[in-house]
Amino acid sequence: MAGRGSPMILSYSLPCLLGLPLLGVVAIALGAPARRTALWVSVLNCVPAFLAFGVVLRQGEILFGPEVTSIREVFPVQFRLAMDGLSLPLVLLTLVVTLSAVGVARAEVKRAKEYFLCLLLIGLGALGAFLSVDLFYFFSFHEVALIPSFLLIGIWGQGDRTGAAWRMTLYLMLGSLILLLGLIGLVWSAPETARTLDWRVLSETLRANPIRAENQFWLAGLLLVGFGTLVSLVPFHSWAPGGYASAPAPAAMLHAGVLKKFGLYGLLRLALPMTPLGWKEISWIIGVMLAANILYLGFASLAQRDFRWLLGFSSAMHMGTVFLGLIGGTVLGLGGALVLMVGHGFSAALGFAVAGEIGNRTGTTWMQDLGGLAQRAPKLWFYLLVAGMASIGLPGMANFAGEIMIFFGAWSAHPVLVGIGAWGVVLSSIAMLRAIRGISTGACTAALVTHQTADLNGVKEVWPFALLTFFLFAIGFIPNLILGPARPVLERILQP
Amino acid sequence: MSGWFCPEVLLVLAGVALILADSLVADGRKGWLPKLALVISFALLGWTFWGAGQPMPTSWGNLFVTDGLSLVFQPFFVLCLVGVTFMSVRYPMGKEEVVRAEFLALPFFSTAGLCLLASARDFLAIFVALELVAISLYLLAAFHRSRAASLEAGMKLLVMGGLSTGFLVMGIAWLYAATGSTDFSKILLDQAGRPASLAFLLAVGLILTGLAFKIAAVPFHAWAPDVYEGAPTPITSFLAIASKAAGFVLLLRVFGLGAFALDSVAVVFRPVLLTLGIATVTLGTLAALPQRNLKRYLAYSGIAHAGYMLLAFGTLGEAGMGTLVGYLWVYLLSSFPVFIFILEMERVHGSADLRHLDGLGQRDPGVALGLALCFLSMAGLPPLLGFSAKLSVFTTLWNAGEVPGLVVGVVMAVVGLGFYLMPIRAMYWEREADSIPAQRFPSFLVWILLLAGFFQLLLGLQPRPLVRLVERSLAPTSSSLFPEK
Amino acid sequence: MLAYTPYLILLLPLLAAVSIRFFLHPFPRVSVAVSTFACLGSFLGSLVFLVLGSGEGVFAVPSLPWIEWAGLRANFGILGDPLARGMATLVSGVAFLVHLFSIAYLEKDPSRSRFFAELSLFVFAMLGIVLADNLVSMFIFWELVGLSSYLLIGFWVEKPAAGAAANKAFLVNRVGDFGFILGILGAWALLGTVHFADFPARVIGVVPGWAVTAIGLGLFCGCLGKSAQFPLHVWLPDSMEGPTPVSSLLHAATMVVAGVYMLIRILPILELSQTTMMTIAWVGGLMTLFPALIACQQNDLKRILAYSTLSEIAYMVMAVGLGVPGSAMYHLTTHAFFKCLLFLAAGSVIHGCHEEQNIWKMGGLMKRMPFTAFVFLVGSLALCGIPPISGFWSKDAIFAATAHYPGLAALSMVAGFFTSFFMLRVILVAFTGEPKNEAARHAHEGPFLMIAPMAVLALLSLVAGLFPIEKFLGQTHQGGHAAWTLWISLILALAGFIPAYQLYRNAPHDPLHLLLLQNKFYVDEFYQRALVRTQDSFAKLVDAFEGWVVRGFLVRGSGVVARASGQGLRLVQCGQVQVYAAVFILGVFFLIGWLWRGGVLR
Amino acid sequence: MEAVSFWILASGLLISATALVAFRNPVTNAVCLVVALVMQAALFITLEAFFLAAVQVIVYAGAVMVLFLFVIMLLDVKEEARRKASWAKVVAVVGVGGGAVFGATKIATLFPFAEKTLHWGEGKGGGSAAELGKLLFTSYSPLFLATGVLLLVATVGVVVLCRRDPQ
Amino acid sequence: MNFGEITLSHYLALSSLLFLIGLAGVILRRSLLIIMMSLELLLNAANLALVAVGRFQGLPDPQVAVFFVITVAAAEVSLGLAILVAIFRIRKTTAADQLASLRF
Repeated sequence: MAGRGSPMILSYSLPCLLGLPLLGVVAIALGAPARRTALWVSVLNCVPAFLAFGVVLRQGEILFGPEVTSIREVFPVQFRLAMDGLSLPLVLLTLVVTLSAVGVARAEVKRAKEYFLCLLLIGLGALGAFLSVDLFYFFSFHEVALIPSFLLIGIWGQGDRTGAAWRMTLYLMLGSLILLLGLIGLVWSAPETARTLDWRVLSETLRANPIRAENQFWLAGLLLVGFGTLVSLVPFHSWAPGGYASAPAPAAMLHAGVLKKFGLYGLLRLALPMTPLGWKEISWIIGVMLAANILYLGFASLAQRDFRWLLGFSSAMHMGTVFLGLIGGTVLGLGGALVLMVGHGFSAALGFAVAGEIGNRTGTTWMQDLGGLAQRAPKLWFYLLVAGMASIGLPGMANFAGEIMIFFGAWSAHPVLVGIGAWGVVLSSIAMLRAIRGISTGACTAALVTHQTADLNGVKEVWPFALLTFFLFAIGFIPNLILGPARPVLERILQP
Repeated sequence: MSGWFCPEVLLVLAGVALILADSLVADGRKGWLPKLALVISFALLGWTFWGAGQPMPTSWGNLFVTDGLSLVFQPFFVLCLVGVTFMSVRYPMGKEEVVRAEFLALPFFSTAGLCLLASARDFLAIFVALELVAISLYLLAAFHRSRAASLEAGMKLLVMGGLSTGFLVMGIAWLYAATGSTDFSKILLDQAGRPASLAFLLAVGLILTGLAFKIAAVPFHAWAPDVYEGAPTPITSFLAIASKAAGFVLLLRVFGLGAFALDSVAVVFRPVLLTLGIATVTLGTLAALPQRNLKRYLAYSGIAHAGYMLLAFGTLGEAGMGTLVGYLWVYLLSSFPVFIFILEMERVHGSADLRHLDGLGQRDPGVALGLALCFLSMAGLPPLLGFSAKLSVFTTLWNAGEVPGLVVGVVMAVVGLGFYLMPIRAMYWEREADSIPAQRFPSFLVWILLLAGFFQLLLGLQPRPLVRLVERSLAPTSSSLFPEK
Repeated sequence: MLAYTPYLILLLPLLAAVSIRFFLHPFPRVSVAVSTFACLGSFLGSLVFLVLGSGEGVFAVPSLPWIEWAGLRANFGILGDPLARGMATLVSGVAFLVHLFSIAYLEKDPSRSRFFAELSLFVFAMLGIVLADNLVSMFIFWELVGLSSYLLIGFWVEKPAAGAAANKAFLVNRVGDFGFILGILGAWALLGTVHFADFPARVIGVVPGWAVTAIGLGLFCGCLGKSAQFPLHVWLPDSMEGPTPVSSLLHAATMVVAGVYMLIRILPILELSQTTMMTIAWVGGLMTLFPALIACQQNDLKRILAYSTLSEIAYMVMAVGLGVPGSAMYHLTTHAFFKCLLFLAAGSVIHGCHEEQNIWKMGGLMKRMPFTAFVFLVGSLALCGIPPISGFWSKDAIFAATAHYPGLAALSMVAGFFTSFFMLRVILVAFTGEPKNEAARHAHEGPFLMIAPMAVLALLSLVAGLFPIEKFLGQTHQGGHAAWTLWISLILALAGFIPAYQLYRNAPHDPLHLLLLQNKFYVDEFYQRALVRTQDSFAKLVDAFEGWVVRGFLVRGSGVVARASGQGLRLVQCGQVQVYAAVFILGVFFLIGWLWRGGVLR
Repeated sequence: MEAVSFWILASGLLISATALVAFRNPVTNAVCLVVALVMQAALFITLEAFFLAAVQVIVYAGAVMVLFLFVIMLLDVKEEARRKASWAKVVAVVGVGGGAVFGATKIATLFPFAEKTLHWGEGKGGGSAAELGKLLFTSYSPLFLATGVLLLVATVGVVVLCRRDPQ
Repeated sequence: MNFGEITLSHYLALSSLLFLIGLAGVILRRSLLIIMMSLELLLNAANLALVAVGRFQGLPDPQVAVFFVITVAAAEVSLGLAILVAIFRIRKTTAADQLASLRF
């Protein structure tokens, strides 16, 4: 049951991780005070999390669930959970972002019950997806987050919320179904005797007897399109910017910060180790796509006039750099991709949180209506700076560590793409600096004056931002926090 | 199943008993009749589930067989019967405060026919049983005679049904001509190994149309939406689930296990079935998008589901059959609660218009939640039950290498999510409905729907029970179909 | 204990910055004190480091781990060679003086604790560049320096121009760093290391080729950005929007010369390719003259000094290009003193004239601010390279190196001519003659805290030349003295005074009117038109494509198609039972036809 | 002999059936149907299915037709208004119909076994009531019972649908 | 086709033609009465085929089938007519194309 030698009892921390949010959902549904419950659940969830982290740091991984059975059992689904060095940072990301998302959410929002319920559900889905070992649950948990985000955007969104919600939901559904086909293909291309839904076993099996090359090509393609849609890889991106722009801030934080990473996580988990040849074969296609991500979306973000849209585009754009790390073919690149995933998670969440606050406090996020924030709300301005600087890869924050590692890792394989990536940094700095200047400098505009815009008020409003900022810096200064545990996993991925 | 205590006989007896009781009891105190019917139906359910006998190669002179399939689907049909009886009790028919005994009794006869279908192994038996089902359904559809819509539904059903019966009989005739028998095993022995003659193929084709009518596969579907909309809601559910399932069981029996389980047939009919499936999925999904009446909407969704089942079954393999059986159960579990809700909605709002759902999320959270779960399950969203069904459909198609079916299936699943989200959107997005109805939903509805939703989740996460059913239904077939061997 | 002095030097300012930002900012006086003492601390520390550092092994400090796996060793280490130690001392010293000056300069500013936090951040980052022992960590501090420059230029958030200038500075630097990072990657791929200490050993046996040249030029791009050399020089003049102490510390004395420092660090790589060296040299040479010309027609005191800074840095770059880093460092040091001095003096002038920066609105300050005028004069003479003041010696060293490159020699010496011209112009216009407005008439000296730093710097500028700084920096003076360069340059420098005196003595307004120079050779306009506008219009194009084609046509279009087809299929359902029957029968016919084919074909 | 009778009866059957579809007076239609049914009964006799012939005449020509006529009289159904048949419709009908007729005959003649002929009295019988009854009540008895239920359903249905509500 | 010798195919052709006529009636006629008569024709055609096949194959079973078909047909007709009467009571018509309230 439990991971090698770790005490049995600790292995139950994994189901606890999922159980607590579930409890919270039920409690809220039964009428518990929404925000406080959600907050408490998210805080308490750190306890099992830290227990599990402890085990992972000590012995590399922690397992929960029954033994693996082969697929000859007609419905071989098993509830197995595991956490290793690769899923640890993502779980951490999920917990922190969920906590701060609940933190920035206002208690007095309309229909608070459903609101916080949906937030918790999204967090739960992400956690489950990162923890599940069984492909069935791996896929299902991600889908769990689909409908809550549909509701969040549709009910509490702004702008073209209807269109955005439909587009996002259906688009993601299409992506997930294509992904599903890929998963089916993976499972059924394993030899009859060793067929299983457990990706840990499956990847070893497929290492032992690899899939035929041309099948690998198609499977890798399916996985790429499927996961790529979830990661908003051009040309499957068009749901992302609008969706984030019209989502309420906490939903955008969770989606851009956490859920998006599921696609990359999946690629790291499944596509690279299970279809290595296919991955190499399509890596030039990915190269083209990620170049498009960086340049096309980068330029598109230059033209945005609404800060939320700008954030949406730039957060979709940075995924290109992560893909660069994934096709770099070196452990360094993969490590960079991981660090950048996490860093981008925090920075995007922070960005959307700040945007949400700005929206709350000035009634608009249109940059030409904003200005002088630095005088009215220096704290908010500071966090705006942090988010902006993080997303343009300023040293000291996690994103930079990730980017630089990716550049070093991919340099030998794709120098041109690295050049494009470096230029992408310039592009995003142009966009982001313009935005920061437009929002914060100059004289106070009518929007701020009429709303009597006030600064973040005391600890009880600042802490979500501070939390995200802390992790940005912590990982930026000590990337080994993430890289240390993840290293063996990443190295295993590239081993034939 | 042991002689005279088989469900068919008991069902018929129960029906007769109900009618007699109705005629014997004075008009004043008929209140207990519905309860009696409900009790009987529950008892029968228990009997078919646990009391059912062992598989027997043949029963009643080679016309019928008791095998896994029939043993799995008799409970299915009786479950439908329970549901229908339950709904009929609450179905408001004109000024009569107590529902008429015939309305309660006829489903029993119809169910008897269905159970016969489930175990028939001779086309003559199939014909008679089918007609028994069909005729009682014509009547039930038209039963609410004070409503023109109900009569119209009955008439349409009758005309189209008669048409399909004609084709079916013609098919049987040509089957005689081609093989000289209507007995499955005889046909198999006669046709095994040699190329199918044109006459034989024609016979198969004509019989197929008869079945395709039952399952409302495009282009034999046109009756379904109108009839579903017009018929009394309990009957709609019966048509949508039980009689559709009967069609599929026959399909399974005939093409999967019985008479036509031949390579010579499969070569020709596999593409036919898959094409039917593709057409059905596409039309069902797309045409459902603009629907505003919940019953019509479910009719089209049923068509779409039939399409998926056809796609899976069309591969004519073991996996396809298993998928079909499982999918039928999933379809039953996910759509029956919705029909129950529709009935209550008609009681409260007087119509099944989609706009009555507006703001249900706040008015009646429990109902809304259960309903949403059922709809999402139909949409095939994990981890709900429907996902397992869709998953096995896709897996089957993938392993059969049916790319077009796969592509259409996936695309239409996405569009399908679009239209299953419409009621959810109405329940949660839209503002509070302008007219708050006077009466509220009865409390038991909340529990039924929550229970149903919970089942979607539970079985979705662990569909072992269904898997067992599937295994049981397909296990002993081949032995039971060849008594001579 | 002593071994950790370098980290003390490095981290004190960081601590100051963090503590001020997060805890002390409500108490300006405390913040100011903390920041200043932190700077003083790191100055003393670096003095210790400077003096004791020569003893081997004293500072064998372990490096802090950052990223260290898979062939990349990028940690925070300390490189304790004389160059670093001297530079650290210089930086922290000048920084400390500027701190003192700023205390007085900004005493009325409400948000001065933020200013000092940012200043401390800058000191931290700059010392980081100086002490870094590998390219990656240098790049990190490089970026941080850029950040602090961005913050300090934009310190007056309510001034729109400040924000614009800050953005410009940051972005231009980013463009430079684009090349820099690629250069770093290339160097890593070429040599397998990013550590300066390993370069001399690793470059042996590397065959020069286009790749090597490209790497060198890429790294040079970083210098172009940070040290504001052509074509990335446009941000420096605008950066004068920031507070004057900032201009004097960042944009004159220390930060902008980081590029030169970096070039000296990577000299082994640069020297692999003669092309690279020559490119650097010529860029420097041209850049000596180009801004000097522009400066002749500027009217903003600080901008004039900024252009002179450009030209002075260009001397150092040229020196590096000519392979005489020692001279470059020599000039860097002296320039740090006298340019910082000049800016502080300008600051006190501006402070005295109530934020007036236009020299044509000053005048006659000689009488009202005699001390400022005096130190300004000292600084100017140093700048013009008039013996025996420090500037002369360091410039002379550089001129000597140009002996074999007449083109470069000509360029740099003519630049010297114009330098003398515009410096005298400033002095005549701003300090002599009649005060040209009220502010100038009531100008006054600043408080002691402004005077003292200027005094110290003036002293240093006077005497710095007499110390053989190059020797101390461990770099020896290549290329022997060629007397002619000394004389010609000196003559030209002196000659520069004559026309200026003729033209600007008691001139009420500028007799010259050279549009080309006033508009800085239209470089900014060119960038605005050619780059920014094209880029923005292209961005708009892309956005329109995204909005209309991708989101609108493809995505929404597919939805519309689905709905429309749904409507169409719906209309088939006309309610006529006979139509249904017809459909049914046609279906059967179709099926039979199919079967017939199937049956017959087999 | 059989040939002659077949051709006569067949043509009569087809003609009366066509008339049934063609004429618009319901009574005429009913009469046409009767004729057609009787013709078919006669054909049954030529096929040595005597019992069925009798059933055909009694059940169909007797009971069912009476039912039809009753309803016609009850509702006094008027002569059906003629549809305005556009040329396109006519062409379509004729085309489809012609194709169908051709196809039907073609299919019917395509059968490999269909060429053997059988003369009067050569059939293996099975037409008599006795043989039919034996089959019905032995091997097909369950279906016989099922048809009983079916008729019960029909009766209930007629009663339920056509009863007058007690006012 | 041989006119002298009557073969099974003659009968099958006849029944198929009868069937087609029935189909034509179902599609073309407006009165539900006639439509139901046409349905009867369909079943009769099937019966004819069955009897013919039975005779030429020498099987008794098809005649049993015919027996059942006749029964079913009778039941169907009676039910159909009952519905028709009920409809007529409400709608005062027996025309099929009047019966299109449920659509789209």
